[in-house]
Order: sequence, then structure tokens, then C-alpha cells
Amino acid sequence: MPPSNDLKDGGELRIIGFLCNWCSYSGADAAGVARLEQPTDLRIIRTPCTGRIDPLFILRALINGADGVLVSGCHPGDCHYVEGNFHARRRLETLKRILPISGIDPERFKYTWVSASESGRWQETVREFTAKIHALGPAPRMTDVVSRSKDLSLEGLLLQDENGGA
Amino acid sequence: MNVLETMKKCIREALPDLDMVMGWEQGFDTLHATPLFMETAEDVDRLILGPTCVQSLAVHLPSLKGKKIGVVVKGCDSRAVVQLLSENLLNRENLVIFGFGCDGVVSLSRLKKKLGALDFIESAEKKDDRLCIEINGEQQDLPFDDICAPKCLTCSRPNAIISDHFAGPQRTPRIPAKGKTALEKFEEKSLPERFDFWKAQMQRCVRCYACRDSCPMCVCRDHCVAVSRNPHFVSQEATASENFMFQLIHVMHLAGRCVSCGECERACPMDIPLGLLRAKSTEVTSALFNQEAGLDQEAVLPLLSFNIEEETIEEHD
Amino acid sequence: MHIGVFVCHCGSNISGTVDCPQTAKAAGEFPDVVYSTDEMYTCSEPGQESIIRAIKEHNLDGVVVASCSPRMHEATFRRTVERAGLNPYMFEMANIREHVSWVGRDKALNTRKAIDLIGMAVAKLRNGTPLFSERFNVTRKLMVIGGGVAGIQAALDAADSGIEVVLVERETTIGGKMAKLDKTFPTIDCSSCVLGPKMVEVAQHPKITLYAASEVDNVSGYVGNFTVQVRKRAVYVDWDACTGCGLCTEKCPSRKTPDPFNELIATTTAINIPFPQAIPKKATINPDYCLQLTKGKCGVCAKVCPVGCIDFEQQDKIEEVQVGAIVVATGYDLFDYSVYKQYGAGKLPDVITSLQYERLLNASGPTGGHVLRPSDGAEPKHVVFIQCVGSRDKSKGRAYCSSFCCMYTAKQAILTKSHLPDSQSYVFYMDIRSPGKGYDEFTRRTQELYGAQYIRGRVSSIHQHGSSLVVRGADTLAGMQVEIKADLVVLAVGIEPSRNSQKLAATLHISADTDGFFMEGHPKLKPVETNTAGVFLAGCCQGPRDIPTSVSMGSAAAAKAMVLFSNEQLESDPQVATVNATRCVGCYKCVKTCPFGAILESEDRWKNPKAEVLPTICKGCGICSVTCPHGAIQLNHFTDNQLLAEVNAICPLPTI
Amino acid sequence: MNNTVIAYYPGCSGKGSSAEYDLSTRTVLRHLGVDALEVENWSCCGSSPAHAVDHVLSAALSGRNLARVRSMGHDLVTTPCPSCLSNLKNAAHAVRDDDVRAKVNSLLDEECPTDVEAISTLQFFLEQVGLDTIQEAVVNPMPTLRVVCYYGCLTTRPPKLMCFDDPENPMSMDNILECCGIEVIPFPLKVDCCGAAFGMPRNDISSRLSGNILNMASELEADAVVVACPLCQMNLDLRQNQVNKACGTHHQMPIFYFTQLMGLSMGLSKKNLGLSKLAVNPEPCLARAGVR
Repeated sequence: MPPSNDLKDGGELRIIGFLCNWCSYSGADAAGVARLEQPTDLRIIRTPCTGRIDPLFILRALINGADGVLVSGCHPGDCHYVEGNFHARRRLETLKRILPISGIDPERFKYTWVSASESGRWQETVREFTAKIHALGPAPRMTDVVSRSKDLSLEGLLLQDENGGA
Repeated sequence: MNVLETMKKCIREALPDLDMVMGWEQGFDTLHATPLFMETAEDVDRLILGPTCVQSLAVHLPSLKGKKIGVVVKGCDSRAVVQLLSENLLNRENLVIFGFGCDGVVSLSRLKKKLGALDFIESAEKKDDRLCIEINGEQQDLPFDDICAPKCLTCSRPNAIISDHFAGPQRTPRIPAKGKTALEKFEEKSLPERFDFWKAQMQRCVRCYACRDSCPMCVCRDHCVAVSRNPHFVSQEATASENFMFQLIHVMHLAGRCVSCGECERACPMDIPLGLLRAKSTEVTSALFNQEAGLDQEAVLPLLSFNIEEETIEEHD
Repeated sequence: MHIGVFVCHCGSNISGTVDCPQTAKAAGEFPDVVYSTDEMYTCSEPGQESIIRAIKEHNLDGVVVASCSPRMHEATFRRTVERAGLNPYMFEMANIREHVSWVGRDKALNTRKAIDLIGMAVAKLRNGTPLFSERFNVTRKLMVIGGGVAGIQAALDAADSGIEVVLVERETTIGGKMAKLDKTFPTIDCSSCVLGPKMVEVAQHPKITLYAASEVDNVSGYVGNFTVQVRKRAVYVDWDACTGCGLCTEKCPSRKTPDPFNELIATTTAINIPFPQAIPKKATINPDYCLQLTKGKCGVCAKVCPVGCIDFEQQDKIEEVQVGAIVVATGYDLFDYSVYKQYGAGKLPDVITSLQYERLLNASGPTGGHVLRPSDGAEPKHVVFIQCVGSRDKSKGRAYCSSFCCMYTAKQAILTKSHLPDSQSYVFYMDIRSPGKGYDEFTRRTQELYGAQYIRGRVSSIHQHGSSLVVRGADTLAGMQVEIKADLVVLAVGIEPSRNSQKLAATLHISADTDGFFMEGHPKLKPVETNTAGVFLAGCCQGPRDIPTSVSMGSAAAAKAMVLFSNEQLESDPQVATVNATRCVGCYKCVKTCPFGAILESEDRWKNPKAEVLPTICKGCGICSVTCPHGAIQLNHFTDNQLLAEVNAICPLPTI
Repeated sequence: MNNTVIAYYPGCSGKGSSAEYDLSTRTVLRHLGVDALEVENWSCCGSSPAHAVDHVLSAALSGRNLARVRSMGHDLVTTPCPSCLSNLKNAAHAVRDDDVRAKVNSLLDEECPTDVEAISTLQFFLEQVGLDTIQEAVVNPMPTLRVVCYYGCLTTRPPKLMCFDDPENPMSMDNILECCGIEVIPFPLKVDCCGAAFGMPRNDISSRLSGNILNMASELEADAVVVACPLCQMNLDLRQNQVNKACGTHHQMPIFYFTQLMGLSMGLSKKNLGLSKLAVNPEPCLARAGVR
């Protein structure tokens, strides 16, 4: 099998990128053409538009144990499909704000806008995001063992029930 | 004429033009109500209204699309109807809504925590702000606020907000008690504590889908990705991570649509506090889009629209 | 499935920092991969042949090429696998050059990343399905929006090749900005002598239909089959009957009507013909100044018109036109220079724009070609030209160079000297940009032969001092302040996209750059195409262009349309959304989000509501896909399952 | 406006060379119902010399004054002097940087606050008092008084720091004086430099620059020049004879602070507006305008 499973051993973390074809994917290409060096952790998935990116892809990646997810598309107003990133902005912002309730660190998910001409900005984005994920370290997994000794009911967690639970 | 009789009269009058009217009847004891599907005038006699009518009957409406249906709704149920209408999942012409003002409903799981097993119920009756219940041969008299559904404590819309017939008087909305909500208290915990909490809860989840099946806004029916597994967002394995994935899918599907009826949490046989996830989602979407689900038939779902300049979203650069 | 993986060395471009043989070996371990190899140049003739050979030898039904960006060679390899009998959509690329070898330095990590990217491509391919294009007919008719020199050229070239052309012009005459110019650089030949015959040709060409005083309201459809709604503005004159005799304009009592053709430095009559060579040469009433239309009494024009063509009741009319391709040539407008408070904020009468100056120089202009300044009609002696007003000025949000101002300023300095031999011109400039045939010689001539004084520096203020203007600026070469007493100041005002461009971009589904100019398909290889098939660009709407370049672009855009029309039928891109009707619950959430109106609220044969995609209109963005909670609408080639497979390939599903 | 209280920083010139600016500003503010509370125990802003020597020291000098404002419980301070304002704003801006703030605080007894804002009295009149209130207070309009407003270089610049009015064509003073019933002539040189900084070392330059302004004003047939800056005022007023000598002119052009004309239009006494402190006698000009 390919060595995907022991990524961590190489000092790398799992970072997934979802990029729109027209702006950010081209911008990442342009960064390559300009040989702008970047950390190697990121794996990019190409989509036609940020409007195609279902927040559930991001959740799936995070639940699967991705240490970071980076979404990038055209700047609002510059969408190749006119409105795709306007929809994406609402969806992704909603996801980003809901994430904390699940205990998943919202810092592990970033969405941004990088145009086809902004190769330097792409390099900067990848460097910054990778550095941030490394600072956060490997993401906790759902599969990690939970200490059974802790009382993990909601009441146990909140210690009291003045308002009658959730 | 009391509320129930007025309601029965309304339904009897409307029934000839309808295929069916949905309401509640007494279940196996006076503490449990069960949905009632009224097709004849005699069926109407069995109708009850009261604190045991917990189920939201709106959940059945989308699958009955095409029939002429009547439905009895509490305030919270009516919001689900409004939301379904706004999403083109119901035909208003085929729907007759019987509304009333709700005094709150009981929470069996809170009652259980107070009284233990609820096996032998002789009678249960709400008297003003107390619930009088005869259980295992003992008479109990409990403050209603201690055993009502949590949503009723902060209910701002006890009256059906949409109806063709409204029985009885309008109820006044509750003023939410001071103090932190469960969500606020939960959010004081650190991210790892929250994550561990859900991990433990999701290990308890049995993937019975009661939360989904009781949700009036869950309209995929047989096509739910959790069972069709196409698209393969989630596998059939009942592991903590897959269970959590399923719950988060549900949250995302409900974002901007959840009417906060609390049915998911009520239906959960494992008492998993799913309301926390819903409350957060509602908090987020109302803050972002200044819009609450289930109030306006003409509203466009916030996640189906956009503004070119989003005032509430900081530009991510 | 039988998948073949081809890892490209790209010379040393990839193999320099990626271990290609090891990558190919590891790729062989992925599920369904039956063949994997590495090649020196996969895109070369022998490289492509080896793919075809492998497909046949190993009975492959899917191919992954790990090489450069799919934006580079996806189309190339799709054709390759198609030649071997495979469906072109059973092909995926792993971008291990731009995204791996060129950006990472560590060979071991790069190799691992390359293997992962191949794993993702294999996973996506395993969830792919063959896709088939549809063929559809082409309406062989071209619409050109904008009748300036670029649009005129595009219309004439296309019409000469036998294509029907519809030319839509917002103003009441074609000719655009060029029709207002006096002379052109670098030959100082008369603008209207060059343009005039072309305008006449447009009017007389049997293949060209001209809609003047008209605008594009709405565009629907797709390449080969656009439906365009053209709004013909009310001009209150029946143009079919008007002979352009001009009698009405002589008698019209409302003589204080601002004259946009003369850049507002002169007035005209409420009913007017913009200039003698106008095409179409028809009278138009300005409803804001017409006494009949504003006060309800006058009607002199109607009384004098020999053919009775005045129609005060005329309304806007909307006509629908079917075309197969559109050339956008909407040109430019001048930047509103009044934000330069230090230049008088538009309040000093003798500070004028270069285009206004053209009208003063022009023999058919309001002064009959005598240079007379607006304030008192005196001949100026000292004329100051200021360049880059609203160009190359970030503080005013105009970072770009307007490209042709250096040249026309030089031309205007020469013309000033010819008109007023005693005059002295001063030109404040930042840099002299004259990269064109004969251009630099021209600006040298302006200085050496015509004695224009070029001062390198910006002007800090202009103020009125008696009857003259004091222009204060820096001479950065001499390192000192200069103050010039001028009689007339001409601002080389920068250009911006024509007003309403943004709305037109949205109507046409084309994008605009940060400055509002329409985006070309590729800055080098597709300068007149857009990313919307069948929509082409010409002239200043794409960026500042001088006349020869605008004309070239007009011809180029026409040629692109001819290429399109040379096909009897076109093939649609099958990467579009499709609805699984059995799963659709008919909530139409997808319909609400489609920016192109490509999804219909339809019904199945049992009258159940179902969404239906029009594949030729769908542009394949996938916004709809996300709205459907149970995935009943999917974007071909980017399905949920394909994208999820990619996610799962990098981060496998947890197993506990 | 009733009982508005504002922290007020007079600056050193306000206590010396421009005492009439300070006096007239307070008089007019009080008349309009604004209590200008002088910053307790304020110190010099550092003016032009300090920042030429050491930026941190300069920030600390003004930082101390901001701290004084904060200790009075205010988060807004107004000063009539553009140079003081520039320093206060500079300091408020500089201490937003953590490093600079640490250095500044190490020089101060009390911590420099980051939430105190400084605005000019001109801006205060325009934005917080408002033209309507000013207009209501006018009892003595002077329609025959023709003035030009001269803003100088500091009032609106640097624009990103001052964030007030148009840097090239400010209109705030024009608008206020028009409200007071005075004829304001558009003045092309309103943001030119008067040469104050060269007043000592290169008298010839400042005389030429100030001369330009006076020449233009008299060519436009202005009766007076109105200013909002003590340095501009001094250069044009106190040095008018010097300028006349250097340029061979004979100007007798009164140079008012805008607050003095506001006060006159509101019928306030000349004494409380410090009119007698002006070097060029304003009386003939005022008499022509019908002010007694």
C-alpha cells in the first residue's frame, strides 16, 4: 500500500485543499511556474467552482482525521460562474461558525480567495496555513480511546441542570 | 365550549372536504399520546389536546403531498409547516391547518429522571402550573416547569403562527428565565472537552435514526444519504466517527432550516443532547443571515441566496 | 476496472525532485491499477503512442497521467485516450509538476505527495463514468455590441465573409470615440477620413443590420444559440421615415441642450443629428430638453418635418434576436477627473479633458477647428498638458496605465503648434510610453520639431489667477519646482470601462478584472476569447488599446466567430449537472441557485415535480449539487462520490 | 447642545503667542453650551522639535497627555492647534504597536492609553456641535465681510492620519463661516505652506511663501484671511511687515482665527475674543463690515 497512512512519520500533517479551477487552482499552477517554494503537506482537490464544494466534504475530511482543510476560490465578484463564490461564502462561513460546537478546532479550516494572478499570495497562504496546522499539531481523532472513568453525560459535563438540559 | 370541543367541531365541519386530519389521541395511558389519523366523524371523538401531545405531526406532511390533509398544530409544529411551505414541499391549497395555543408539553425523559420508570400511570393531568400524576399508586404533584420539554421554558411562539382554524384563546409567550442556556454552558468547555464529550455520546448512539425520522425538516425520506449511502458521505458502520458524521450531516442539512422543535432530542432513545447542535446551528444562521426558519412562507432559505456585500461576514483575505 | 498510470518525467522538470520510477511502482499498488510506468515526455508523440499501446495491450478502461497541470494538457490526453477507443472522460490527471516538483524541494516528501495525488486521481477515476457530448445546431449570425472602430471592424470582417451581423450601438450614431477625434497618431491623418468610409460601409452592407440608440437588455442561451433582447430606446422620430435632412434641427427652439458628442463643451438643439457624417444619419429628440416633451407645447419639429416622422408618443421597443456568437466591443469612458481637487475639481473652465480638446481642434467641432478656450473664447498662447490624470495613480484607485495618452498628448501638442504657431506647449509626464511602430520617433518629433517642452513630474495644483491658470508642479529632472502661467490646461484623463460594463458582464456571464475591464480567456493565448464560449472581445472593453490594436482585435474576434460558424454543429461539454429523477423530491432548491437558469421546474410522467437540467445551458459550476441534501442532482465528472473518493484517498475512513 | 463636556488641550501656543485663539475658542464653545475642560496638568506636545530627535520620546510626550485625558475619564480630546493635534494623533497611532507602546510606557509614570482619540476643535465644531447649532447662534451676520479661508499644510494632512476633510480642497472652515453669515471667497492656495518651519533659519523663504498667500488674498479682494493654526497666524499676522518688506508689498490684511469670527457673528464681546491681540489691526476691516 502507498505510504499515505504514515504521513505523520515524515513530519507532515494531512492538509486537504479544495480549489476552484479558474482562480485558485490556476494561481497554484502559477506559483509552480514561478517556482515559489511551499511546504509539501497540502494535497489539492480540483473543483470547477467553490460553489461546488459541499461543506460536508470538509466535515468528512475533518472526521476522517485531516489535520487541516484549506478552501480557496475566486475573489467575491470575480467568480467564473458569476455567483458560485457568493454561495460558497455563506456555506463555508456557516460551517466555520458551527464547527466549534463539535469540538473540532475551527482554526483547522480556512477559506480564502486567491486569483489566478496571485501566485505569491498563494505561496503565502499555503505557508501560513501549513505553519498554523503544524502549530496546532495532529488533530484529535474520533477513533482515539475515550477515558471511561470520566462522566461524559451532559449533566456530568455541565454539573447542573438549572435550565432543564439542552 | 372548551378548546377541545371547539377544535372537534372545526374538524368535523372540515372533514368532508379532506382525505384525513391528523391530531392526537390517548396512547396506552394518560401520560402518552399517539398520533390520530381522522377519516370519519367518529374518529374525531378520540381527539385530545394537552400537555401529552408532544409529537410534531408536521413530520408526516411531506409524504402525504398530493392528498388533501388537515393537521392540528401547536405553535412549534406550525413553524415546521411554514418552513415546509416555504421550501415548496407542501401545497398550501391541499392543506387545512387547525391551530391552538399550547400550554407546553411534558418531557418524558425529564419525568423519568424525577420519578424513575413510568410504568403504572393511573392518571396525569395538568392543573395550572403543576402536573398531577398518579403513578405506581402514588399521587405526585410536580411543578410543570420541572418536567416540561426544555423548549417550552423559552417558548416565544406558543400559538400556531399559521392556521385556517384557531381553537380557544391565544397563549402569552414565555419570558425566558435568566441564566445561561445549556448551549452557553457547553461552550464554556474547551474544544478538546467538547470533542471528547461527543465522542462518548456518539459511542452510545445506536443509529436508530429516530432523530431523523421525527424531524419535520428531514425530507429526503428513502433517499437519505445515511441509508442510500449514495452519495457516500457516510458509511453504515455504527462507529463513533460515522455516527458523528451522520449527526453533522443532519446539522448541515438543517442549517437555516431548523425550526427548533426539539423533536430529534425528544425522540432519541439514548437521550443524546442533539439540541445542542441544533441550537448552535440556529444561533449561527440567525446571526449571519438575520433570519429565523419557519416564520415566513415567502422567505428564501439563507443558504440559497446571498448578498454581494455580506455585512455579517468578515472578508477572508 | 483496468487502470493504467503513466508518470511523466517532463525531462528533469518532474524527475528532478520526484522519484518517478518509484512513484510509478507505488502507483501500481493502488486498487484496479493493472499497469503503471514512467515516461520521459508523456505528452510527446512517442509518449502518447505508448499510452495508446498500453490501453490496447492491457485492455485498459481508465487512464491516469501524472504530469503537469490539467489546465495544460487535459485536453491533449483526452484526445489521446479517445484515439485508443476509450471514453475521454475515463481519464484523470495528477498534477505532479506545478503542484509538486516545482514547489517542493525535498525529493522524498515530493515523491510521497506525487503518489498521494495519483492515489486521489485513481480513486476519482474509479468512481467516474463515461460521458457523451450532445451535438447541436449553430445559428450563423453574429452580434457585435458597440459600434466604435473595433466593433465596426469586427462587423465588416464577419459580414464580408458572408455571416449575418447585428450591430448594436448605444449612442445614436456609430463611430465611437474615434469619430470625435481630429487627427490620429503617428501619421496625423484625419480620423474621420479613415473611419468615415468604414461607417458608410456598415450602413450599406447587405449583411449588417444596425440597431443604433439600442442596448442589450438580456442574453440567454449558449454558444451557437444565444437569444438576445435588444432595447431600442425611444428617439421620438420614426427612423424608417427620417431622411436626415436636418430641417428640424435648424428650427428647434431649445438650443441649450448639452451636446455629448462635443463632450459638453458646446450645446445643440433638443432634436439633433450628432454630426454631419453620423450613421445612421437620423434625428433624435433629447426628451429632457424637448419643450414638447417637458412642457407639452412646441412641436415645431413636427410642423417643419417634410416627411412627418416626428413621433412624441414613441416608446422603448424590445426586439429579440437569435445569434450564434457575440463580439463585445463596448469601449471606454473617461475617468471622472473631478476627484483631483488640486486640478480644480472640474470647476475651472479652462481646464479641459483631452477629448474636449479634440473637439476644439476638430474642423467639424463647435469652434470650427479654431482653438478657442472655453472661458472667454480667446486663443490660448501657453497650453499645458498633464498626463496620467487617473492613470498610474493608486491613490485614486487607478493603478493601470491608460496606454495611449502619451501618444495622443504628443499629437495634440503638435496640432496645437500647427493651429497656433505662436503657442508654446508644456507636457507634464511621468514616463513617455511610446512602444509602437513610429511611435517613439513621433514623441521625439513633438519635442524637437514642434518645440513642446516636456517636463518630467507631477502637477501639484492648478489655480485661477486673473484670466490665466497657474500650474504648479515639480520638474524632477531639474530637481526644482516649476510654475507655469497657462491659458489652457488639457488633462490626459485616463480611461475606464464604458459605463454599465459591469451589468453587461453579468448579462453575458463573462468576468471582469479588478479594474472592470472584461477578462480575456488567457492573457497570452486567448486574448479575444472569454471564458464563456461564443463571447469574444475587441478593443478597449478588454483593456486600454489604441486604434490599430482595437482594429486588429476586431478582426481577430470576427475570425474567432468565423471559426465557430465553420462548424455545422457544435459539441456540448458533458461535464454538466444531471438529475436522478427517481431521487428528486421536487423542492427546486437547485433551481433557485442556478445562476444560468439551466434548471427547469419540470414534472415526470406521473406529474410529480422534478428538476430538469438543460445540458446545453448548464455551465458546470456545481452550485446546484450542494443544495440537494440527498445528492439527487450531480455534476458529471465532479460528482459527490468522485470528490469524496479523493478525500477518502488522502484521509481514509476511520475504521474503529 | 446642553452640558456637553469635552477634554480640551490648549497647547503651549494657546498660553502664549496664540492666547487669543485659546480665548476665543473657549468663549465660543461656552456660548454653544460646551464645557471645555482643560486637560489636568498637561505638558508640551513636543511640537516640531521632539519628533525630529526621537520618535519614541515624541510619542511619550503626547502619550502622557493622552494618559491625562484618560485619567479624567474621557476618551476624546480636542485641541485648536493642528501641530498639537498632529502629535496627539501620531502618538495615539504609534502606541497601537506593542513594541512602541512598551517603549513609550517605560518613559512614562502612567500607561499611555490606546483608546483616546484626538480631534481638532474645527472638526469638533463641524461634527459634534453641527452647522445647525452654529447657525442658530448667529445674531450678527456679516454679509459684507469678504474673507478667504487658509488651512495651511497640517489641518488636513497627512490625510491618513488626520482623517478629516478633503486634503486638497478642505471646506470645513468655509462651511462654518458661511453659516455665520460671512462671505467666503474660494481660495486656491488654501492648503499651501506658509513657510512657518523656515521662519527662523531661512526668513527669505517663509517671507516668499507667506507673501504668495497674502498676494493671492488681496488679488481676490478679500478683507481678511481666516486661519485655524497658530503658526500660520503668526507667520501671516505678526510677520506681515517683514513679508511686506521682503516682497515690496503694502498689505494691511487682518488675519483672524475662525473662532474669532464665529464669536463676532454670535455677538460675543471683542474682549472675550482677544481681538486686540492681533498684530494687524482688524478694526478698519470690521468697521467696513459693520461690526462695532
